[in-house]
Amino acid sequence: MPVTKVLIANRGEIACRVIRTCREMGIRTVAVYSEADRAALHVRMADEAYCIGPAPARESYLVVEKLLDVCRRSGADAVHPGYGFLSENAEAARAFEAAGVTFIGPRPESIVSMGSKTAAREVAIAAGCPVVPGVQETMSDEDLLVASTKIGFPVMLKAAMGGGGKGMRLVHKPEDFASSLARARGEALSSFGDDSVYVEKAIVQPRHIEIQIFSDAHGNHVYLHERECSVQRRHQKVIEEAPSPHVTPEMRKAMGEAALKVARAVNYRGAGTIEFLADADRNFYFLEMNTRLQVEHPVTEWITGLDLVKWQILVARGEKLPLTQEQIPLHGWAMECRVYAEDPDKNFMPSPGRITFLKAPGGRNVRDDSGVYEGAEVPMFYDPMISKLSTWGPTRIEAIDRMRAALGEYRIGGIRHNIAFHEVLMEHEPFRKGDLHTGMLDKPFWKKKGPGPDLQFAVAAALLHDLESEERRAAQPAGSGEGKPDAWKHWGRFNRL
Amino acid sequence: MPVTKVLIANRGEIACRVIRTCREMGIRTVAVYSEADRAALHVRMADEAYCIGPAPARESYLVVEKLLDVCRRSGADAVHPGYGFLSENAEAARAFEAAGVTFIGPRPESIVSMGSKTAAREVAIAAGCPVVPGVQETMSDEDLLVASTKIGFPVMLKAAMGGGGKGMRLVHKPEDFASSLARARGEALSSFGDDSVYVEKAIVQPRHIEIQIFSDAHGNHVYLHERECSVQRRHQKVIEEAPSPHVTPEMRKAMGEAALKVARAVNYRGAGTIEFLADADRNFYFLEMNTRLQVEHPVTEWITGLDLVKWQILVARGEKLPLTQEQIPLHGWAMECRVYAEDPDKNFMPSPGRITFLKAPGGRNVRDDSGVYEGAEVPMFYDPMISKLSTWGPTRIEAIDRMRAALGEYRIGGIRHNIAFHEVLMEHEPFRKGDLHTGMLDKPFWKKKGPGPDLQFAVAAALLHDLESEERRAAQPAGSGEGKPDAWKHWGRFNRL
Amino acid sequence: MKRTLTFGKEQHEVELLRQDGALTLVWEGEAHPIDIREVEPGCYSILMDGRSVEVLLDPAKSPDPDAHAFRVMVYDGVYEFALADPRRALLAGGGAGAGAGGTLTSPMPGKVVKLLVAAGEAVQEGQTLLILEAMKMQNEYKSPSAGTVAKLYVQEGSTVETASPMVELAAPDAG
Amino acid sequence: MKRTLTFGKEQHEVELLRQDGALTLVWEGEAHPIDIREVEPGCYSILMDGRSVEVLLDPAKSPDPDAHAFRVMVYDGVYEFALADPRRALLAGGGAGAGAGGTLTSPMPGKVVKLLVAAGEAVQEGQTLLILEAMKMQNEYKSPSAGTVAKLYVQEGSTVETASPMVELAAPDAG
Repeated sequence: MPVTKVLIANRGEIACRVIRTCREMGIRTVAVYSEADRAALHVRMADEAYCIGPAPARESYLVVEKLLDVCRRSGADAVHPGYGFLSENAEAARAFEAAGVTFIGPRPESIVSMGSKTAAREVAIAAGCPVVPGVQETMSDEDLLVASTKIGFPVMLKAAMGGGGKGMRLVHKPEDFASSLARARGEALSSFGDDSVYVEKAIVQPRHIEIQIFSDAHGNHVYLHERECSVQRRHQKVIEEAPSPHVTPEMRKAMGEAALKVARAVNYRGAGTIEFLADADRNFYFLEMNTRLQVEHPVTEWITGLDLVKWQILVARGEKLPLTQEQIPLHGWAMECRVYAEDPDKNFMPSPGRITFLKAPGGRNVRDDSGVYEGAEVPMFYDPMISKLSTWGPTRIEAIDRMRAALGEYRIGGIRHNIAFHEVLMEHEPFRKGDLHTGMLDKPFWKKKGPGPDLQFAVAAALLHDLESEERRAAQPAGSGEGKPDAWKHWGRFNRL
Repeated sequence: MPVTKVLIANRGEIACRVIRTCREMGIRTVAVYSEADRAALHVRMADEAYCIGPAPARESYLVVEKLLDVCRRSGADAVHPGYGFLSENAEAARAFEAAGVTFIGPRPESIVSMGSKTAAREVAIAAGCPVVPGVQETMSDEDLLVASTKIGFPVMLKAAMGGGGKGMRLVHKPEDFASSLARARGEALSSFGDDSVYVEKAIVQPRHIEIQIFSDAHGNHVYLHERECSVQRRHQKVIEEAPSPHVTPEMRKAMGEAALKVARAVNYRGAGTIEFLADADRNFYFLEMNTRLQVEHPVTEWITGLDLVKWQILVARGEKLPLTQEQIPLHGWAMECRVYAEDPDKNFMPSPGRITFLKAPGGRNVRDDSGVYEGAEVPMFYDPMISKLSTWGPTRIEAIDRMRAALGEYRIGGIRHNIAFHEVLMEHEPFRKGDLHTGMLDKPFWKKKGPGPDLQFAVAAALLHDLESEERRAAQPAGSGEGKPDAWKHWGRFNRL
Repeated sequence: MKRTLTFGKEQHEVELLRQDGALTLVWEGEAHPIDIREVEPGCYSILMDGRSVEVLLDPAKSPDPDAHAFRVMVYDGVYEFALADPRRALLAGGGAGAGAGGTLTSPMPGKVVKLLVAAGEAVQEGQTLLILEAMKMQNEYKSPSAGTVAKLYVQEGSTVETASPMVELAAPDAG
Repeated sequence: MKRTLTFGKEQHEVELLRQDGALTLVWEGEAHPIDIREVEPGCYSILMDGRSVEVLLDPAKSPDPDAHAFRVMVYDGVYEFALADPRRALLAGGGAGAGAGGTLTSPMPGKVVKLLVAAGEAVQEGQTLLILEAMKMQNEYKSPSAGTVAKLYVQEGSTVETASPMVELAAPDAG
């Protein structure tokens, strides 16, 4: 299958990241954008760009027919779905293939097998991969409560079609069951268009460890080692690393081989991830398979030196995997912090708006995958992740210290964001020691207490700002410039955008 | 020797680069700045900053007494000299050590041995390292002409105290000798305060290949493989890579061992580079030794995974080298492009001024070591290098393609620069094939010929700019805003700086 | 230009003086010569007491109309504080601490998917008032204090912008 | 707003039309609908004929006072060109090509370390007129055409700014 011009059916940092690899490979790129995204970075970076409708994703990024139309108009012969949106939509994959457009992803049947968590679980069990105790099927509210009581609290409620923490709720006691279930169903419905929910045993202080796998169309399968993603807020990953401080070489091999059993069972093709929960005794349980590129793939790229998007394209072209299992490198350690437009002090509430100042860190072994720029608007319609900052070091502590320094250099103005939250994490003793579990952020220990040594400097700048505002007001004729808060005149250059 | 607070006796990108490693190691940093550099990036990044005098380097960055005074005031217990300035000044090194301040560099005696090229040549000969045929001593104009005639033209005139291509002239025929010598002496005097010049056989289409060495205070010496720096303009490196496409494993070992002979001969300590000229038959000749960190050290960091500034600090603390020769990694390929404020179409004439727009590339395996920021002034007093862009790939071509893509993303406004020049180089067939030699830029093949496919887009933006200027003029009351070219109102936000 | 700094529960008297082009920070009566350069818009390089600190200043919305609120990023994190004219602060009854009652505004643009209280209803501190959906997440919006719902500006399905009024609370004793 | 585009030795008639908020680029009489957004100051995202190109526009100094000179960065390199009002360009005798003669200005700030010609002297194209030192490099400054040195604005040791007049040349026939 030729891949000479790729339509990227996505937006934000992942669209930009795919464009970069295509550029390096001499492949032309086609961006699509909603009306809210005309000025988005992926549109600026692509070789071609087409508007596909209004801001809500279901009227633009999720409309397969519009994407097919852009393929026809642009002559794109392949589609990269990124993650989210249509990346795990078997119908979309079929529609592209039917139109003669290569879908850079797995076979539609593999997506279907793994699309429902309950079906995926069946596959894993049949393939001989360990799973978490629980009830496989979706049921009524009443039956779910009965099943939960039988499994024993705490239990975890999960959206059958879900992912990314949406539609997921931990329930500690029967009294909380009804309200948590309602919330989970509500999120499931609005996120995935299906409110089916199932229940599982909740593992105490579990670690989230996942295996990156890669398969070609010729039946070759390899694993690119593990990532640990235990640092989560509201069941969504915020910090990822590779390798995992919990994994021994034996455990890595066991997990990798268990993951490949699942890959073989669904005749997998392309990039995929098998997610596991692990307990303190290094038991691991199949959680789900993500049949797409993950947000956190850069940490795997750091430790292996490989380009996962390039591999996706090679596989889509029908080529064989470039390396065998024994040839997959593993050197050093990589960290990734997801930078979100959100307020960590207010339960990670999203904070859309205009980015009035932006300066990403530079220097050695620091990688910033950004989807925004200074002056860009973070729209309220999509995921609030604005960039992924990753670092590499020969050891875990060096990667952490480099991340801490890089976060210190990062400057984002105009919106609330979680840079300072990540800084606290990088200095948090349990994190530095590798004592991770998925509930480690349940208590908001990162909230700033007292004044630090830089408070006087911060206040001095604010005083100068006030002083100059007053001096300007005094110098101006009365009545001019009214109607705008003076603090914002400053960024007057954005008014014309 | 303790290294807990480091004064960085430098400016620009190298000062920023040293600060980054210190931050990661938990070492506090002290910046010094001339009056032209109050707002420079290294001042913004350091933990402390002190003004040390007027803009000309000889009244600020080169005044040892002022630096010692800042050590006393700040309590800095170590000095990192960067490259250039005092980095190869034995007197300065002695003065710091005498004041109880650790000089992060070699012993003063090693600097002296290698400071004069003629003396360095003697050392190399004595140590059994091959050298270029030529006359070792500095002489009068008349004797230099006699010697040149004896060696046979073409010959190379070189400043005895020189480096970085300054005071260096290739002379093809006797008629050009007098004027070239005068120019070489003039540059030598103004750059190094000494107009001594010597002469050597000029090697035809030579390649510049250098070995990075590292030594500790305990007599351990290793080489960190080679870099090729044959792409030079006006005898100054513009593109560097590691490893070299010309070097075989056998040649690498032979060059590395020859380099270590020189290092041992001068009881070397710290980071150093032995520069060689190589011919098409893979003969190599000692050129000089740089007793400091090189501009191009990032390509070595990419292929080894090591932090050379960290190693410098470990060695300065008296620690042993962390790795033995057999443990030094070599994986993949790295490229570095020096980004200069200069005009490649006008003989690389420097172009100081205000950077009105700046956007560095991001993404995987791209590293930007910058010394500037949007709004920064590139002063006329110092070297016009503003950043070093480096990339890594598993193969040389992948590193080149990544560099090409990263250069395409780079955007610098307000000054002339050499980004487009580098882009042409990355697409230049001889360069891509690895057919490099130090004269490859003698013909300006990179000058743009006809219109490319983006000309209409470029013109459209300019037309819109003109249209909006006119619309604004029409809307404004007569007489307002006069005295400034309208094109610059645009960047009015910089007027207040 | 004296200012009252409110940082968390702390308050300080602070002042920045400009004389002959030189700046001095007066912090609770103690004077520090200070060198401040706005190196990029909103971004300041500051030298004081031998230290160098770069700060990014972000004017924020303040709950107190007489105070200027700031969010400031430095290498070591983020500070949030407010500066007020001490005379006005005095007139207003002092401090920037949020009392019970008042109008609660939306923290971001979104859609009210669930409204859990009715006008006139008594609510407890921490009680969920409504659920707001934005950026594909459902967020519970809780009462900052005990009180009574005096007025509702939204209903289920309403879309709101940042800082739109949503619920007006009356303090319990005022209900 | 018709303009004469001068790019190297080429000239084109170009025009940008704004009608009802929509833009059209007219290139030698051929109309292209075009969508231009200034996404950052001086940086434009442009969609035309199905392509997307980002350009950074840098207004430059023009030798012709009636023309606007631009330096534009795109992914594929740098373009330099000038736009002039065709009526004025016509009056001025057409084109932006540099004729012989005129005042030669300094390309950058620096110091004249050597002056190699005297007033009244005849010079050849490519002859070195003076040596300028800046940023630690000595640069030869050569005559762009044959002619006669009509006037010298500098002497050895002079410091110059960007675009300071240095040497006035007269065309050979005018000498």
